[in-house]
Amino acid sequence: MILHILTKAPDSSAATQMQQAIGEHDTVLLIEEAATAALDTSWAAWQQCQSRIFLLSEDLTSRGLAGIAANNELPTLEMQGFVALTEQYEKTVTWY
Amino acid sequence: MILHILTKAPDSSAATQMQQAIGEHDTVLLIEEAATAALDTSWAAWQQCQSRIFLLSEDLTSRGLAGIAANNELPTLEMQGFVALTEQYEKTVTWY
Amino acid sequence: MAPPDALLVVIRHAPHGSNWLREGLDAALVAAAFGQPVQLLFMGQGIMALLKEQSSGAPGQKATLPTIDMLEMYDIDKLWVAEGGLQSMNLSADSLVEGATLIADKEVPGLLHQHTKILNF
Amino acid sequence: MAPPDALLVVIRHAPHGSNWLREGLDAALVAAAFGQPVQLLFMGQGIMALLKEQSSGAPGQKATLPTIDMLEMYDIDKLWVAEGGLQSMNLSADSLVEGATLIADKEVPGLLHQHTKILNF
Amino acid sequence: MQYGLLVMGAPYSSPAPHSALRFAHALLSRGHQITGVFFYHDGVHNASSLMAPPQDELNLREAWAELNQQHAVQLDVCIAAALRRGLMSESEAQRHGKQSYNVAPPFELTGLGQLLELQQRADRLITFA
Amino acid sequence: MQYGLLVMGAPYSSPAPHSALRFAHALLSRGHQITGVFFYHDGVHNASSLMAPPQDELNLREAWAELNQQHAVQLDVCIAAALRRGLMSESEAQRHGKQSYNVAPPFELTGLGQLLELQQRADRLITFA
Repeated sequence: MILHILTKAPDSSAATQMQQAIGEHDTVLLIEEAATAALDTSWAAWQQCQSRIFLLSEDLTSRGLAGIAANNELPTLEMQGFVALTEQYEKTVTWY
Repeated sequence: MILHILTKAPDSSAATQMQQAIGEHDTVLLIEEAATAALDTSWAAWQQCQSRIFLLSEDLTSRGLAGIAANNELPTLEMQGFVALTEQYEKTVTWY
Repeated sequence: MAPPDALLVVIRHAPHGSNWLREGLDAALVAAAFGQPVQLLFMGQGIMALLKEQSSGAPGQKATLPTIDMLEMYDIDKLWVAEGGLQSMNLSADSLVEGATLIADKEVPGLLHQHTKILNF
Repeated sequence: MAPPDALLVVIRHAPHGSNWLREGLDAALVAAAFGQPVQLLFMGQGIMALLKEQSSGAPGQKATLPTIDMLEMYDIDKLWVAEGGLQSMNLSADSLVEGATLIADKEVPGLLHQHTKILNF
Repeated sequence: MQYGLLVMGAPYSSPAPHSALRFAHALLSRGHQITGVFFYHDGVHNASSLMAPPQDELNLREAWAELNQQHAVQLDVCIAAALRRGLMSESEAQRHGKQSYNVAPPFELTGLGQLLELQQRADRLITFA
Repeated sequence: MQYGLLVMGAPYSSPAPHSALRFAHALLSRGHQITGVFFYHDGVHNASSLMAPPQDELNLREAWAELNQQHAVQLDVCIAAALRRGLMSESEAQRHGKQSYNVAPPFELTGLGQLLELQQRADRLITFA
């Protein structure tokens, strides 16, 4: 099982490549520019990963997207939760 | 009239933004990563700009795309032709 | 219409992702300080520079809003936002700071043509 | 199947655009020199690293092909290419160097899971 | 657990080093150890001792050096990536006939092998890029 | 015609400086003048005198310096972008209490105003980024 970290927007080629690489039991964390995924609830990865995809809170807040993520009822994690995910997953791949 | 220079791939946000900004009599030059447009004859900008869009030869050659551009009958320019375009167009905007 | 010799600074990059936004705004402020008429056009992710709710980022990453607020002091009062970009990001106009003016996508080429000088960030 | 403790180096950037490709290949070569089993996966624009017809770029930009040719000498003989990426770039398999092996898109997650270590460039 | 961090973005141009630093502090606060940080690609710029950001911005080099001082975290910089981008230590400067240098301890120039060793030794390797 | 060039990519990380240099030589061969080159954003790394690429790669700094020597092209580097990224001249190094420096003539640190003046003075401003 792999933890995928995406740092680029959902319409980037990094995102497309990640989506190809996500396995059935993998988890996804959206950080930095990937926080803009909060704006797009129709993004395929939301469906593809269901309960195994999260936005990093601090990157939402700094970009003014925290309210939108909450309105869209999207799952978020604090930095401590990010660390907890890396504890669970032996392998981590960052897509940038 | 403006000369638009694109340095990123046709599926990049830079390309999308450029396509929004192209005026009726503007010209487009595709350099660096934009040389990959040679692979995609269905890219909308080829239609949008018709006879006013060019690939930079040296960037095709270095990427191994010169043969493909020729097979696809796409218009190319040498570096001297790039300079000539900037002579004709008072304004140049680079999209990256 | 833009005044003669006006500079259009195009902003396409979001806060915190890189230094493009900050360095683009710096160019706009310096041009205005030199007495040049300046307008701004926000496209794509650049529109996020105008989101009301932004704050500073990870430690040491400065917030952008104070710089946006400063624009008016430098007589930069035209902050154009490409409407299609706003829509494709699912953002509403009222999530943006005051002073942002929507422009239809088809008016974007005209805006570029009106300006004698353009810098694209 | 990948051998135990194998490293998968994923290459996603094209020649000449940045140094990602070169520095990714360097990592693969060094790992192999250290005796680690290494496989490569080419995705998206990274597939262009395998185009037969490439040459050196603007003055001082080194060609990538000599490095690709070197991989075999370091016993890196698995060069996987994601099939969908190839198709979406309208490239045919015979435009690639010898030694590239197509892999169906749906096999990509499995390839990642087989490898103990992954580096993504 | 033992963590290794791979940082491949330059300060101010990429958010990667900021994220990495914040992640590093969160790691430590959860009781983990950091085996080492490896700077590669544009990440080598984190080591520049000539970095002089405005006073209201974080000096990333100093923030990394502090992490080294307080938690003995090893800071390795890929030498090939560094030299190409204008970063060199005093001894490299001598070798290249330069009067100046901009990489000093706690940052160490080292080969790529160090990255692979870090990946072997650490329980986790997390990339910021 | 008088041309100004704006370079915003770093050597080796971006193809922009390579393209700019090749364009500059094509300009000159067609009888144009280059009023100046302005280095901004990551382009400031072009000025680094500590750059030491492998011998079979072009040293971009030297290539720009040669353009200055042979054609008197002014090479201006944005000082704010430079300091943040670890590039400083001897006098800036003194001001910041540093022993080393990595920007030297023909490269000059200057304000952003110089870019706007270049845009005003030149017939054309071409951006490489």
